[in-house]
Amino acid sequence: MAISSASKPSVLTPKLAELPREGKFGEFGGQFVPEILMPALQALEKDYLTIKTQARFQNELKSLRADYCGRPTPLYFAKRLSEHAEGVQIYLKREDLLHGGSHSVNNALGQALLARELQRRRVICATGSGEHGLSTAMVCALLGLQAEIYMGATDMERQKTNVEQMKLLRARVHVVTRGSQTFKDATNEALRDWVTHVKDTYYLIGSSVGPHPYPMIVRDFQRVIGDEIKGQLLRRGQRLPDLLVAAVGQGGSAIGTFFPFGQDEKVRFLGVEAAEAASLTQGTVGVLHGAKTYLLQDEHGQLQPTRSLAAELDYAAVGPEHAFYKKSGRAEYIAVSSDEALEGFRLLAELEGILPALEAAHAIYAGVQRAKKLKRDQIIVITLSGRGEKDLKVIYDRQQLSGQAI
Amino acid sequence: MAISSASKPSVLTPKLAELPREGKFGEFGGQFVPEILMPALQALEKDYLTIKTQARFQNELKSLRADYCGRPTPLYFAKRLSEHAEGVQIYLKREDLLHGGSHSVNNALGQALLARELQRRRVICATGSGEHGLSTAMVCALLGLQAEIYMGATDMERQKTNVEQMKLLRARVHVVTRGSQTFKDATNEALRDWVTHVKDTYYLIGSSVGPHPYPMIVRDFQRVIGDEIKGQLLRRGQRLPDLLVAAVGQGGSAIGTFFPFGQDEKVRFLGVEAAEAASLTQGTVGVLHGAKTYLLQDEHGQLQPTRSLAAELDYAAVGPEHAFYKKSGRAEYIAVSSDEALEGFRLLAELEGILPALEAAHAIYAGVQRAKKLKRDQIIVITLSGRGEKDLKVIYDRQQLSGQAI
Amino acid sequence: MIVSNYLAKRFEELKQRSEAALIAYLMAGDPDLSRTLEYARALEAGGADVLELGAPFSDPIADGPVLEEAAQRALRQGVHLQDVLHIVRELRKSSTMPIVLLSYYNPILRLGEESFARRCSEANIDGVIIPDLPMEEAASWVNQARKYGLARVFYATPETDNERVRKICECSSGFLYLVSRYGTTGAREALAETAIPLLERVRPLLPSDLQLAVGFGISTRPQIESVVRAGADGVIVASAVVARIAEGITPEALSAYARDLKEATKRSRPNLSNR
Amino acid sequence: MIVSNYLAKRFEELKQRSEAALIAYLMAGDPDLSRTLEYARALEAGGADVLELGAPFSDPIADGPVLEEAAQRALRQGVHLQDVLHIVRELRKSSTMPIVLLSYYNPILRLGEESFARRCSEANIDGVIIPDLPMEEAASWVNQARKYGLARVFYATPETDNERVRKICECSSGFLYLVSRYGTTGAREALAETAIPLLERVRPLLPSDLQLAVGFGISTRPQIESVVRAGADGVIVASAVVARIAEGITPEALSAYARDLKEATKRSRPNLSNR
Ligand SMILES: Cc1ncc(COP(=O)(O)O)c(C=O)c1O
Ligand SMILES: Cc1ncc(COP(=O)(O)O)c(C=O)c1O
Repeated sequence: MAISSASKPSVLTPKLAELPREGKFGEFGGQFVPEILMPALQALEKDYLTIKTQARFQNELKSLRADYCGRPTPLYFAKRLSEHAEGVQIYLKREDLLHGGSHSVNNALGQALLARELQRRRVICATGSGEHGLSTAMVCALLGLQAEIYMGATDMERQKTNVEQMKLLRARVHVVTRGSQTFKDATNEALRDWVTHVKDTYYLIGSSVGPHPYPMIVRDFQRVIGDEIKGQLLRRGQRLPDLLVAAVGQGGSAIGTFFPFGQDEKVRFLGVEAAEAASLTQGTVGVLHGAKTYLLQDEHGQLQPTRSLAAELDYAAVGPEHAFYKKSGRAEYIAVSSDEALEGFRLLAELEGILPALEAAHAIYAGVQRAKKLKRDQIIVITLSGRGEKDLKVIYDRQQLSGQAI
Repeated sequence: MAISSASKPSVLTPKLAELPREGKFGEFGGQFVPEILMPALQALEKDYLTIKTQARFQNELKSLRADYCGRPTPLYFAKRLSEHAEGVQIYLKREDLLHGGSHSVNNALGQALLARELQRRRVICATGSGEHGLSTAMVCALLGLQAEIYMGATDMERQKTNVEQMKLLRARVHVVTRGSQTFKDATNEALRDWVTHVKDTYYLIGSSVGPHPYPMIVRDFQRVIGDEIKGQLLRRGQRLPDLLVAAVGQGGSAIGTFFPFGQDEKVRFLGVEAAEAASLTQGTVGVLHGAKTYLLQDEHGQLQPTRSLAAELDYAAVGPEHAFYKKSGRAEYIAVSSDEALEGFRLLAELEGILPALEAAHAIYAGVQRAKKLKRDQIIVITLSGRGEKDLKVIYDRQQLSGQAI
Repeated sequence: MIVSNYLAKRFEELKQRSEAALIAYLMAGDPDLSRTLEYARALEAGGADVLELGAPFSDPIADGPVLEEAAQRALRQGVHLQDVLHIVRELRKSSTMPIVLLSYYNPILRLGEESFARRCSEANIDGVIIPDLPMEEAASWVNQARKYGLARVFYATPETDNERVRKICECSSGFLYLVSRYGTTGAREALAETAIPLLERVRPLLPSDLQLAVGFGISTRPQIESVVRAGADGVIVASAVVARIAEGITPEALSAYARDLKEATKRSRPNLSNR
Repeated sequence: MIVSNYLAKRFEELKQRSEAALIAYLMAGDPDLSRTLEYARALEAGGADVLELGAPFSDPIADGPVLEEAAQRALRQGVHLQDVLHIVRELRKSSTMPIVLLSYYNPILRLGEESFARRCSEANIDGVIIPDLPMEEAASWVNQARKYGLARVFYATPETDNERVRKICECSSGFLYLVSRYGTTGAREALAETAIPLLERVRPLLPSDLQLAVGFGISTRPQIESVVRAGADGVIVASAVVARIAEGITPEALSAYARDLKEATKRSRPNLSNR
């Protein structure tokens, strides 16, 4: 058939489906969960696909995105950073200016509206740096829902102010003292809560991970990042970017950045992991928290500890759609160390007066390095997924440790 | 003459001049500074009035406002807060979403651009909560200027994270251990620095205070708040608001909110001071830091200590244009205590999922109280001048002190 | 279709005796491999009918604290899937007690479904339970399990509607694991309210060659009596056993505990031989 | 126009003797009122020609640490503008030394310009210096000062261009206070580079009835000699005196210090009588 041969996917453009087939992106994704959750997941998929098309839902989402969250976020041409990177044009997508301080609210808002439509007044989530917990607490307050937030004791220690804020927003914060006491364990606990309260509780997953339909839902709510980038460049009379760069922890902000450019073959994608938690660049295929994806695991299939400075990147798995992008070659993934990320942080602070989240600092560092290899007129967009205030303590402690300014 | 009689000012609309006559708003304002600064102030007035009209300057300002700072900020209809306030329509002007977390960057950016035009690479400022210092450090990094920031030791203690951020932005932070070690003393020190380096230093005043032309310059850079509110309401098909509410410390955000509505007689203005530092509601006329205005002073003309929880409101004087608004009756000013402000904070956190700066929490509290006295269809706009992250420590300590959640 | 031998036989025998099966759980390697062996023999001696042997996994999302901590103790011993198979081979030297292995999916996937199935079969394991592998994801596993004669134990829960139960039964063999409650594993005082209605709803949907075992939160004789009376072919006791081991129970005492529970499986069995 | 008496006479006498005026500063009430009186008498005994008496203010933006701390000590004593006038009245009982009062503007405004001027005049004060009142803001003050016969001392600085110096001179009487440097008050080792060129630039612009006194950072004989040689009619020594008082200097020793400085005002005076 002529049409199908014309749309024959090249290596660079595998079929990126809006709706994953059988809950899968290629071989990745799926629904590897206890039986008790299956009916809930199936209902969620069905309800979401219906609600998503409702004008009332979309209008409310649109209006709160604009007036509550602060969308569209600017696409900022970083002049001094570009000069530093020898003339490539670097744009920053300013998700750091959103309510709550990161892209995380895009997703939390969308799902909280969904929870309200589904008449679940109890919302649970797991959080790493507390960013997703904070966003969840905010939108739950906004919509009059009760938020219950699971957070590892280790993460709580390093991200105290986020915890204080959640409490001021009247969320209930549960300390997780099991396992490595970080995000992975908080997720285990949230899943256990969900298993127990699946009838009346909405599980608000913070990124494009977990069992289907979550990766799809989160990506749908985060794709506003890439959609805006496209519109903003074109409205400026620019062409499409040559390269999109985004940090990948679980991968929500990155998939939101990349996805809308999936069919634009000339736009390359660079996902940046923390070297200390590099599931895509150093991991192997496995199943965790409901999805088949790349994991940091040992030869026996046990998950391995991660230790990135950036709490949100400190996770042994990654969203399944990225696993698919990697395997198909659509995106390239590289790893950047915590020290390199601090160098990215320093660059952005000193050249642009912007303090990025440590997560985003990984992308800044990688973007600048890559920029140096590109031709002068090329366009790079880096997703500045969050602001750095939450990381001050971590950075400060690190400075003390190394006895020097970063 | 027909024209002049037609524009005869009523009590409610005294002549609000763009350019104060002889540096004065009515009897207030002026240039009460050491002789050594007079030529600099006169040159600044002249240069500013020229540069202000230059398209290149305005374009750069406009573009950085949009892409760097995140303007326009949303005008958010606070549904649950409105319901709580018995049906009056409350809108929040979301200056808390700006780069740096408050309206302060509007002014810092404008003046830093001005400093660059004037070829001053050394920029000094005084800061209270550190908010203005942070904004100054940010825009100086952006424009490649050297920032030197004076901050009282007491304020440094209560606003540590702002100090850390300024340092990461490579600003030099000078601890002020003289006097009461708060903002007033930091201003004294900044003035002393200026007196010493007036030839090559730009003094970047943080609010609509100080000698002419500063109150005018700051107001010009802050009026974008009110200009946007007007445009946003009208674009929504709304009429002009019945009441504008803004916190008044030195008065920059409030004057920026009110000024564009100066000639709209039906729009009332409510300025909200901290009861612990209420220069307009409890002060008397005097001269401090270069301007004639209302001061908290004793019978001998000595300045009195203030002690608001909100560092940026904790100042014994106020911008001269507010003094004029007060005396002419154009605006009403009331005082709200720290405890009441904490109640405002709680309301906004729990009903809207927004943590306001303590300064802004004063305005929230006052706005909600006032709303309860208004008719259901009235429109109130409250300027949410900043976000609350900077205040977490203060709130936390207060909770500990009172042994209860706020 | 090959059926696992010991398991089907044991259920058949029990049915003859009008007893339900006592299925007792051990975490392999908790507190260490040799003691797991001792405890397994003790359970058998006490009258447990089936051993459910858990393979430790770092992130056991369906488990409560007792089983999670047991898994961590085992992992600290360096115990992994192959060690679990080793235990089974050791046990098999002296025992024909049916053994079902419980493992989360990732360690299985890491080894490869086929090679895992082959090794299970070689070790004379009767069946496999994979708590995070619902039937939708289990197509290839079901094939491997069929090929290697392993019982395919799936779950049904209070959330599983009748149509779904029927479909699950189609992929299952050995027994259906009925999750009696909302929540994770862990002993509870009382039977969940959901347990009996669920049992009564699911019972009629089962094909005759599939047994029905009830688990999650069961630890006492009255609980066992209730579910057996309501028609369960087996009861699964996991956290209650593991908690006793964590407290350092002696093998003898564990035997006694099993004996006590086993009694409860005998008393209340309705006559279902005409089923 | 009324001219303040003692001040003009003193400058006239000094000119006859080819000396410049030594203008010494005290912060009223530092460390307390009675000691300020003692120190004032000691300065007079040591040969100081004019007393510049500071009224403490909480926010003295033109002053360096020495004077600011002195002001704070005085404020802690509860000393205010009226106490300063009280000191003057006490001094006047035994002295005809010219006295100029220095106060920031706010305490004056608080009292009211007119009532302040009247009280100064009643206390036989010769002139007033207001460091934060430039000529543009001084119109009404100049009227009051004229009315009550107080010298109106304004500043000129390295930043003040010739045209502005001329205008300032028009509102001034008594003397013009030449700020020799960029910066706040406070003793320095060396004379600022700006001092002599400034003096030489301003000198020719002065009307003949206005004296020229140089201040800011002056504390040593060589400094005084330089500025007097370059044409100053007076030198102002403030922080150097106040710093000594802060260290607890005795009145006698302060007298000796004044005597030493006074010497320097005599030696190097060029003949300016033909001015
Ligand atoms: C501020 C911030 N938070 C969180 C994350 C990680 O979340 P995700 O990988 O899901 O986007 C990132 C990654 O870019 C980030 O920059
Ligand atoms: C966050 C914040 N910072 C600072 C201030 C005080 O500054 P200003 O009174 O100059 O607007 C306010 C007052 O509204 C404020 O809300």
